[in-house]
Amino acid sequence: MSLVTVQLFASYAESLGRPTITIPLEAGGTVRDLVENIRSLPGAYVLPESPRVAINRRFASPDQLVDSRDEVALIPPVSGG
Amino acid sequence: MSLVTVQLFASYAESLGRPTITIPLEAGGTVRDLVENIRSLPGAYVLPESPRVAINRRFASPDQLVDSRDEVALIPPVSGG
Amino acid sequence: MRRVAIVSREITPAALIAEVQSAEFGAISLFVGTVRDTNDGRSVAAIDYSAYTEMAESELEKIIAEAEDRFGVAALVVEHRVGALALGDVSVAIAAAHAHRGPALDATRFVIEEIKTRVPIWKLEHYIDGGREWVDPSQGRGVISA
Amino acid sequence: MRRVAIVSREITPAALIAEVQSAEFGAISLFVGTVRDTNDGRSVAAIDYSAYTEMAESELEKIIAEAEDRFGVAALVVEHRVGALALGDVSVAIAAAHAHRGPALDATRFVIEEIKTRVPIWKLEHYIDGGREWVDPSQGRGVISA
Repeated sequence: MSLVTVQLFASYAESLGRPTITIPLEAGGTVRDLVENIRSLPGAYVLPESPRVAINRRFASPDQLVDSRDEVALIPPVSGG
Repeated sequence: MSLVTVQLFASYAESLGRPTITIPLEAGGTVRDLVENIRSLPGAYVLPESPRVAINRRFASPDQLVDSRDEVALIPPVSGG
Repeated sequence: MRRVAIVSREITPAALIAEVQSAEFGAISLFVGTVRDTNDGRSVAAIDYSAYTEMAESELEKIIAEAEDRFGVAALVVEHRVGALALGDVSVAIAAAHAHRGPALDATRFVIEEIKTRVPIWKLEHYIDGGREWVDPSQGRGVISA
Repeated sequence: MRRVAIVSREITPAALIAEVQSAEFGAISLFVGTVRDTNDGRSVAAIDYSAYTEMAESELEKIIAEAEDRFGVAALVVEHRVGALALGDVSVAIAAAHAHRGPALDATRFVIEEIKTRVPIWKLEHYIDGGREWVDPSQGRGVISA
């Protein structure tokens, strides 16, 4: 079990009330596992069925492994431009 | 028979040596007739088979009638931009 | 000339044109996005833009590299502004230059379309009626209303 | 804002942007054509642009009216320069604004493509090697060489 720091932005940061959260994750845990663990937090109703996750500043697939040293972020629907 | 003043531009003006020419045209003459009459001038070899002609600042069809009071111009291949 | 930046100051489109301009290019295409006074029928008062800056710059770098591959456009500069923007303020500017017009125009369109789908930047719209909403193009409406 | 002009002074692209910009529009697209240092493999020294000015302005007016019909773009400004232009000088600028990016980009591309086929403006290219040629895109080369 390790702790993963996850950056939040925009509507996610607002709904979960913080810009970063720390989430426990089993060794060998994936992006999918991480998201499931986040769902138990208050305000996590804001997350869609498959929120986009970035690992080390790249979009990650649900099956990608997460390491506690990774830079992890939840990416709300983008609306730049 | 009337006289039609025709404006020339760019390569046409250079080849025919003048910015305007005056061309005789039978009453009821068309754009096609006008172009045929221009072909006898020195330098008219520069004209393609169907040069574009503008009447009153609009592109004209070969069958359009030409009046001596019209503003007539021969339009070389355009290359603006 | 290739450059991307997330900035928190005013964007000057003419400066981007000057950056990509060169006598080897015959065509420059510039796209400018500005804060509009209406969205989805509501009167907008202002927009706060925020970004995951490091990833946004990284994604923008990838996008212009892809544009270079696809369209052969070697001169491409993108700036996106974050912070509190007022009506009419420039939020994004993209300048592309090429020997010919086709690739310059194609590259500009490609970059703005990609920005809209994959660059982590977000808009919080403030409305004249006092409401605010996180813009969510995937929903047609924002996810949080007030 | 709709305006076309054949001008014999320098074109300032930023001025065209300012002309079409408005808080009701979220997107501005600008195309700028400049004098390139190479054409068809020959080194260009300068270009003389000439026009049948009255008809060129009339055709430009028709083109932007067509762009308005097709794309719903009400803010569209076009300037084309004539006279002796040096390398890098701006020969043409087109600015279009719209609530959304698609129509603004479409309108800009439409206008430059139409200019290339139907606006009576001509280029006489002067080359580094001393030659000169009337540019004729329909031939791939000019019609008169020297």
